Order: sequence, then C-alpha cells, then structure tokens
Amino acid sequence: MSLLALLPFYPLISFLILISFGKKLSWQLASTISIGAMLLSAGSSAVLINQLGNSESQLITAHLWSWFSLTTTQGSATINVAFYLDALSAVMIAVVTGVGLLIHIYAAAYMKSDENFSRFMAYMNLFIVAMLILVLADNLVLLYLGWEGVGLCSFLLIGFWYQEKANVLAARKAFIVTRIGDTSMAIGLFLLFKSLAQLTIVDVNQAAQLSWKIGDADAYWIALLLLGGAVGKSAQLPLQTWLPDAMAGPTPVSALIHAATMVTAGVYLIARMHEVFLLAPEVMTYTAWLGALTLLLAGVAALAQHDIKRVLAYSTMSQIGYMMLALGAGAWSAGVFHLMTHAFFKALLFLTAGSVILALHHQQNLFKMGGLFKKLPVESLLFIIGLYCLVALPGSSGFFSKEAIIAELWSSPTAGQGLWYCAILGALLTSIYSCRLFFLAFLGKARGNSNLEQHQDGHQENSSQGHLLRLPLILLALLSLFGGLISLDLSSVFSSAIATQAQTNFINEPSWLHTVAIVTPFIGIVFSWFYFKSYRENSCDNIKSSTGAISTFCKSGLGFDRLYQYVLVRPYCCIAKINRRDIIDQVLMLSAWYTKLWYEVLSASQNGSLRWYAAVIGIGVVGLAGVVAL
Amino acid sequence: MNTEISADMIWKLLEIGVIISLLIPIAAMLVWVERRLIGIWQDRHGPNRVGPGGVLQSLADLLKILGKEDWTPPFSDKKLFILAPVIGAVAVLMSFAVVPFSPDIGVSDLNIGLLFFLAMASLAVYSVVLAGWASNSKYALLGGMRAAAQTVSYEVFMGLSVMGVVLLTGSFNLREIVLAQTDGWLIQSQFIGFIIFLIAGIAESHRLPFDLPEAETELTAGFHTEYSGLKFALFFLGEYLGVTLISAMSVVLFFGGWLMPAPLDALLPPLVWFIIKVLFFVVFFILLRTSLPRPRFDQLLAFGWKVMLPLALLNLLATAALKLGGIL
Amino acid sequence: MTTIALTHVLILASILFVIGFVGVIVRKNTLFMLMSLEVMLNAVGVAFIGAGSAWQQADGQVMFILILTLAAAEVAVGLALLINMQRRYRSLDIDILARMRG
Amino acid sequence: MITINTLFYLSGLLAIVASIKVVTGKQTIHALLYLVVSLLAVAVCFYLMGAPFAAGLEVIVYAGAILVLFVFAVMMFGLAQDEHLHAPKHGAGQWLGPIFLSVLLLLVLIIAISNSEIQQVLIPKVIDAKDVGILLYGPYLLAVEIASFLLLAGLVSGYHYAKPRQAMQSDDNFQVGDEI
Repeated sequence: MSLLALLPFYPLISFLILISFGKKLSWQLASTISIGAMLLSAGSSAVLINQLGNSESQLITAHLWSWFSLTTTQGSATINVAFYLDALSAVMIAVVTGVGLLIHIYAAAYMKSDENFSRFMAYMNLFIVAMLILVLADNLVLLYLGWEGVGLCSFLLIGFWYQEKANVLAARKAFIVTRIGDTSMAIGLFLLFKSLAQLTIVDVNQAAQLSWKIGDADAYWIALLLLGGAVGKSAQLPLQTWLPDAMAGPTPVSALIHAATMVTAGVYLIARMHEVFLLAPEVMTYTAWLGALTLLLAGVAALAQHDIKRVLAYSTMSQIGYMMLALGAGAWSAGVFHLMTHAFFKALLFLTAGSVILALHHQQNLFKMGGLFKKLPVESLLFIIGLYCLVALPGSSGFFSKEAIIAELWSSPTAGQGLWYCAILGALLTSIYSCRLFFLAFLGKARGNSNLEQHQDGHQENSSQGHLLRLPLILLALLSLFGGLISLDLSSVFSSAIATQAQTNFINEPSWLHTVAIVTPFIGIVFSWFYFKSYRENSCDNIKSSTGAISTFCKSGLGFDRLYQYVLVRPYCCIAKINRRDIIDQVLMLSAWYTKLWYEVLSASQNGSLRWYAAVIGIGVVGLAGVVAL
Repeated sequence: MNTEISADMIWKLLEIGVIISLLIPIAAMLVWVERRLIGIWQDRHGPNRVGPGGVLQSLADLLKILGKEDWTPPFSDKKLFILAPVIGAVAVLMSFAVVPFSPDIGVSDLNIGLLFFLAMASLAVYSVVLAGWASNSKYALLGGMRAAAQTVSYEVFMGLSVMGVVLLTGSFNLREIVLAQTDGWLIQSQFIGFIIFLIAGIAESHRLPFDLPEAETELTAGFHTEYSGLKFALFFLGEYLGVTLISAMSVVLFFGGWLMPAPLDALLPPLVWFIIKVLFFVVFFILLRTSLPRPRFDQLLAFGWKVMLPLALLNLLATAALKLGGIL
Repeated sequence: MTTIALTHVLILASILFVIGFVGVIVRKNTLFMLMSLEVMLNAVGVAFIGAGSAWQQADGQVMFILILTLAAAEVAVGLALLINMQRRYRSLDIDILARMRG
Repeated sequence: MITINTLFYLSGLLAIVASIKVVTGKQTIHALLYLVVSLLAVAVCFYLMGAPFAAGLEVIVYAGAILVLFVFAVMMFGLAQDEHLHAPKHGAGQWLGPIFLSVLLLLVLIIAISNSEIQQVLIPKVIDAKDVGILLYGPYLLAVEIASFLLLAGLVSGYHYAKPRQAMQSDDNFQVGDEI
C-alpha cells in the first residue's frame, strides 16, 4: 500500500491505543505514542509532497477499498474509500500534519498535568485522522465523513473539561451551529448527485464544466448550499457565533482546530469545488461579501474583547473572512496561500497566548495582564512575531498572502472596488486590535498578576516541559516569518479558473492601490500608538475597560448571540413547549394504545390456569369440528 | 362363536370346573409338601400327625382358618381390603386358563396365550399393592410398595426372557410353543432365558429369597400383616398357585410341556409327564427357599436392573442374531 | 357371525374421550388430570384399533403402540413432576401453579 | 344370547361407566382402580375387535405398568388427605360449564361420525402380533426409533425431576432461578 494510503492510519492507530488503554498509560508513553504517530504522518506527508513535485501528473492517488455504490436512474456511482493528493490537498496535509505535529508537541507539555491526558491526546489524534480524510478524500462522501469527523472532534475537545457547564454549553453550541451548515452541505451533495450522478471530486468538476452553463440554476443552488456548509464550518456570517465560545476548550485545541485547520475546511471545500463555484458567479459574489462582512464584523468585535483568546478567535474569523473574500473574488491561490500562512501565525499566536495564560495561572483577561514584556521576554517576542504577520507588515508571511488577496480584488469580476475598500478597512482594523492586544497584555504595569513570580519558579523546575512548550513556538515563529517565501504553485489545480480569468482580467487598476494596501497597517499602528496611549503607558494597578453601550455591543460580537436567542431559540423553545405532548406522537401512540388493548385482552386469557387452557382448546375443537361437521 | 349353547361350550365349562377344583387342592397340598420337605431337609419331621404322614394337614389348616373370625380392620379401606386377595387368586387362576396341560386338556387355546399369562402376572401386582394400601398400616404399606417396585421391575425381565422363546417358536400360543419343542426342548438354546425366567418368576410370586414384600423379620408379614382368616387363606392360595403356575410355565416354555424324548414318552400319558415335570420344579422352588438367604431390597432391585435386564437383552439379541443367521 | 359397526366404535371412543376431557377441565387435582388424560389417550387408541380392524390393516395397532409409548413417557415425567410439586407445595392443586401467567 | 356384539357393547358400557367413576371419584386409589377396570374393559373391546396383541399390550403395559406406577406414586405421597382438601366442590357451577362444553363436543363428534357415511363394519379377522411386528419394523421403523428416544427422554427426565434434594423446602417463595 502506498504511503498516501497509510497517512491517516498512523494517528488512527495511536487514537485506538490511547482510547483503549486510557489512564493506564503514563504521560511519557501516551505523548510518545501520539507525537510519534504525528511525526510519522508529518514525515510521510513531507515525502509525499516531494513525490508530488517530482511526478508528472501532479497528483497521487490511492484506492483502498470500495465503500458502497449508489444507483440512480442515471446510472450508478461507486463510492470508494480512496485518497487523492494534488497540490491543493498537499498544502492542506502539510498544514495539518506539520502544524498538527507542532501543536501536539506543545499540547503534550501544556496538558501534562491533566488527569485525562491520554483522552485528550486521543481526541487530538482522532481529529488529525478526520482532517486528513477530509482533505485527502477522493469523493465528496468521504469528504463529508471527514467533515463530520472533525465536527465531532471539535465538539469533544471544546467540551473536554466537561465538568464545567460553560464548556459543555460551548461544545453544544458549536456542534449545533455547525450542524446547520453541515445539513446545508448534505442537501447540496444530494442535489449534486441527483444532477450529475457523480460524487468523485474530479469527475464532478469535469461533469460540471460539461453539463452546466454559467449561471445554471443547478450550479447556483448547489454552490449556495455548499457555501452554507463552508460558512458553518469556517465560522462566517451568519453562523459565526460558535467560534468565540469555542475558546472554552484547551488552548492547543483552539490553536489546532479553531485557528489552523478545521475552520479553514470551508475554505478548502470551496477551493476544492471551485469549478462548481465558477459556474455560479452570483454565489462567488455572495461568498466575497460574506467574507468581507465577517472580516469587518470580527474586526470590530475583536476591538472590544477582554479575553485574550476571544480576541484571537475574532481575529481568526476575520482572517478567514479574507480567505473567503479571496475565494469569492476568484483569487483561489491567494486564498489558499493565506490559509497556509494564517495557520502558521495564528497557531503561533494561540500557542504563545496559551503559554502566557499558563504562566499567569489561567488568567485570560487582558485587563488583568500588562507588563508581561519584561517578565516573559521570549513569549513576548514570539507574540510580536505573530502579530507582525497578522498585521501583515512587509516581509512577513501574512504580508505576502494578504497583499496577494487585496491585489486581486479590485479587478475581480465577482468582487470589485467596494470589497477592496472593505479589505483595506479590515486590514486597518486588524492592526488596531493587534496593537490594543499587545499594549494591554505586554506593556504598561502589571495588573493583578502578582502570582506570576511564584509560577515562574515552578516553571523553571520543570524545564523539560518548558522546552517542549517553546520548541514548537520557535519553529512556528520561523514558519510565520519565512512561510511567505514558500512559492505555492497551485496552477495545476486551478488551471480552469485561471483560464477563465485570463479572458477578463484586464481592467485598469489605479496605481495607488498597492501603496495604500501596504501603508494601511502602519496607519493603524500609528493611530493605536496614540489612541491606546493609556493602555500603553498605564501605570496604575487597574484600568477601566470601557463600559459604553457600543463597546458592550461590540464585545458581544455585534449582538448576534442575542439576536439568534430572540429570533430562533426562544420561538423554538416556545413551540417545543406548546408541543410538549408531541402531536404526531399522539397519533403514533394510538397504535401503541391499540396494541396495549390487545395485550390486555390476550394477557387476561393467559391466566396460567391449566384447566382454563384445556377448556379453551376444547372450545376451539368444538368450533373447528362444528365447522367441519355441520 | 355360536349363538346357541353347544355341547362344546358345556364341555369347556366342565373342563374349567374340573381344573379349578383340582388346582385349589393341589395348592393346598403344596403347603403340606413344602413343610414336610423343609422338615426333611432340616432334619426334622414337619407336620406328620393329621392323616397318614400328615397328608391332611392342609385340610386341618383350612378348617382352622374357616373357623376364625373374618376380621376386617376398622381403619382399613374395606372394599379394597377385601378385593385385594381376590384379585391375586383370580389373576393366578386366570393364568391357568392358557396353560396346556396335555394335547387335549387346557381351557383355552388363546393365540396370545403367552401375553395373557404376562398380563395376568402384571395384574397380580394389584393384589399386593392394594392389600398394602388398604390395610392402612405402615408395615403393610411398605410391603405393598416393595411389592410394586419388585414386581414391576421383574415383570420386564420376565417378558424379555420369554421373548427368546417366542422368537424361536414364532408364536404366542402356548400349545404351539410346546409342539415346536418336539425335536428338542428349548432349554438347550434358551438356557439363559430360562434362568432369567426362573428368577423373575420367583420374584413375581414373592418366594424366598425374593419375598421381601412379606419379609417376616423386618416387616412382620409385609402386605398381609393385617390379614387373617379366609382372606389370608386366599393370599396363601394365590402364592402356592403362583408357584405352581411358574413351574408349569417353565415346563411349557422351556421343557417341552407334556412332551418327552422318544423312549420315555410312551411310558406314561402326557398329562402325567407334565405333572411330574411341574412337581419337579415345585420341589426345586421349595429347595430354593430353604437354601438361600434373603438379599436387601436395594440389592434386589439393583440386581434386577443391572444384571438381569442387560442379560435378558443380550440373550434376546443373541437369539435373534442366531435365528437370523439360520443357526437356531 | 355378527360384526360391530365402525360407527359404534368411534362413538364409544368419542364418549370415552369426552369423559376424559371433562375430567381434565373439572378436576383440580393434578393426579386426576393425569388419569383423565390416560382416559383420553385410551379413547384415541380405541378409535385407531377400530379403524385398523375395519380396514384390516395393522397400522391401527401400530399407532396404538405409539400412543402407548407416549403415555408411558408422559406418565413417567408427569408423576416425577407431581412428586416435585408435592414436595414443594404440599399440594397437588393445579391452580397453585397458575402463578406463571402471561 | 351372548354374541361378540353384545360383549362389545357390554364392555364398552363398562368402560364408559368406569371412566365416569374415574373422573368423578374422590378417593385417588378407587379412581385408579376404576381406571384399571376401564382399561381392562377397553382391552376386551380390543380383543373383540380382532386386535389381540393390542389387548395384551393394553393390559400388560397400561394396566400392569403405567397404572402400577400411578398407584406407587399415590402410595408414596399418601395423597388421601390431600385429595379430601382439594376435592372438587360438587356445586352445579363446577360441573355445568365443562359438561355443557363436553356434551357439545360429543354432539359435534357424533354428528361428524354419523354424517361421514362410514359404512365399514369390523371384519372379525384377527390381526395378530406378527402383522403388527412386520409393519412396525418395516415402514414404521423411524417411528419406533423416535418412540424409543421419547421413552429415553421420559426416563431421564423422570429420574431428574424425582431426584430428592436436600434444600427442597415447602416454601412458597418459588424463585425463577430455582432448579426444579
């Protein structure tokens, strides 16, 4: 069996071992197994990517076994468990296994003291399995399996500390909200199959090109429904509300699932199905607008957050908004490139934040931090690198990817100038909230973190843990800084898209566009330097967090939670309450009642009295013989 | 069967009357014979006062019994108490109906004669069992239960042992069985069958050493503890008739009935030969009584089921195989 | 030479059967129920033998022998159960056993 | 005059009367004896119907073995007392329903028998043991084997059920897990 086929099985085996033996495994053994499996996966994917570069057809496939076959009036389609590696999925497996490996190493140190350590690592491994299946899937059904698998792992990991109610509620919320998107996607798949009788991704893309014209109703609806799935998984408007709450999970989870990999699955899906989207330009426009709106909304919301992880969560939403925007604008390569670089620097940011939180004894409130620059210089430096990329200052990986996106917006047929302005505004917001975050956390006077010293002592004693925590951070920092230099060649994947774009891509662009795009973050930094002066120079023990209405509104993520509460949850609960004794159930209960009636009649006849039975037999014989005789 | 009374029928009835009237005195005489013989074997006289050599001892006993009060215990089940000895005597007497005494003498020439004998033997159990039950006393009850278990067990081997005879002669008719032995008695080929039949017969008629239902030493008198007078006499009659019956059946089944080998058969009439043979067995029974100790009850049953039954089955099997092979 | 009508034999069998049947229904004593069952089995035997004789076939007797076997086995098991019942409940009332109702 | 017919009807009547006494009897032993009488009467019927072998078996096996077993069991239990306790109450209600049902059954049977135009008359030719045996070990060989297995099963289960147990008590708390 080829290396590709084995790729998801390393973490799967590790998962099975860890979940079976659970608490019997020591920390050393459990972490060795899980990290070892990840190391194997990462090594395999490195080899695979190398092979892919050398192969002529630009893809590697592996057919494991036939899963089932579907038959319709138009013919039958066999669904295989088969893997398919091209440039796009190569990027994804690189991210998933590479970043995943680093985060596993970090998590092993971070979760060391947790009593359910092996369960945690098992879930992490399972997540990697599902994610690899998702990105490697040769057909949409297998992709959907992975899609649901990562949703499940997300649920399990958000609610990992299930003794606390908030975590459980967050997990449930994430599960239900993403389920809405998944349902939409499932319907989209059904429609797709009905329309094309294909589910293999390559075939679908080909058949779509052949059998649909641009703007076909089929293409429109299918693309829209698939977009729904992507929106749910990637936390875009209007299904974005679960992501900030998902920060309740352990920080490595936030880094791996809710920043680097799973939430970008939506982006991957759209990129994968780009042929279908190309046939529905309206949907691409919707995608772009959704991305832009999310970008702005999340940026605004990030400005008002108190919790360091929530800031990063909104930042993630906002960055994925960029990716969506790119996809909607037809800048496929740029979107995927941003996905990759974002995975690097956002993982870095989250993990560093995790280190800080750990150092602060699980203090996540920004207003109780401050002055960490002196106390945690390494972490601060790493955080600065992360922010540097996030803000997309020149030279960073974020700079390359984000500028690539912004550059394509102006002249895109499906996007346009309005979206370009949105993107610039988003960039501005990004730099402002990044500065705010940095000023609040690392500059000024230490507020309410007096226990830091004490913890530092404990930290030093356990230096191996510290090394384990820092090693991935440094590697990620390097990746963040220089990841932008990786040249992604996705032309083989998006060849048809590029072909269609080539015909239209000659709108005159004003010459100032690039200048503005590069300058914008600096404007934001300068603005923040003065606007957040109080944060930066604060010297008292406490600073007021603004409690104004607008601020509170922003803090709550522009009130979407409350909106949904009123528009959806309350009416639903109301209906549920009214229909407590399920009406349809009552109809069904009729048959149950009928059965019970018969049961009682028959039960009464079974009185256990032998003589009665004999008499009944006699009556039966009399009846039968009577019929025969008379 | 004709609807009118024929001379045949009258002759038959007469025959029945004669046989019964002869059998009962014979049984009575056996009591004397037994006592005398035991006396002789035990080196004492035995009853020798009444009549010449004590021949009339049985008559004297009869008179004594008739003179006794016919007492029925008040705690007993009266109907059954009276019925029990009657059943015993009647069942044995009925069995004699199929016994061919000589070429001409014999009540019934039933084609299932052997089965009839077995049927009557099995009915005779009721006599003992009911006596034990109706007496409503513990000795009697224990005796009755022993009798039931013993008789039912040994009936099986008895039936199986005579099946070899049936196999070789191909008939249930006793007369035909006798006639089939013209060329040689069946004792030659059915020796094991004969032994089993004899043992089972002793057990059936509750003779020593298999008289456990009436073991005097442990159950005082077993099922007839409460009996006295004429009813007791009936039991006694039944027992001695039973001994005679088993002897007669042994003769009929295994020793050629009235038949004798060539030089001897002309010496005496067939009936006499038959009676001589039967008497030989009766004496043998009496000898047995004096010479063998009584086993325990569980030994009796274990012996029956563990030795007799396999033996009888083997005998039957071997006989069937030999018959099939044309050897017999 | 007179002969018996098969109808009469069958009616005799029916009557015996019905008598046994009444016994099974009416009697509470398990021993009596078993005896009534014997009566019923015997009645069936009568019918078989009668039919066998009417057609001059030995099959009727064969069936009777099989019934006999059945009866023997039934009595062996039935009486053993009865002994158990007597030990356990100190009674042979079949209605005591009516506890296992549906 | 006594003919086979009259003999048959007489013994049939005897069987019926004895059977009725069995069913209505109060004393177990008496009822058993009536059953014996009934069986003997039926055996006579068999003989008269030309089945002497069956008659013999009826007496030997039924009357001589099976019912002795009954008597034996009754003697072992000392069931006389018990029978008085649980004797049927001779109220009309106790007997009315079953008798009505039985009469109905009898009527139906008789009507069925008389309607089915059975013209046969028993031929007074004896079917002896040989015929039965030939049939039994010919076409019915399998039935014989099955019957032998049935008997074996009866033997084993009879032994098992009747085996005395030390812990057997007369408590009413019969539990599901109890061995019987």
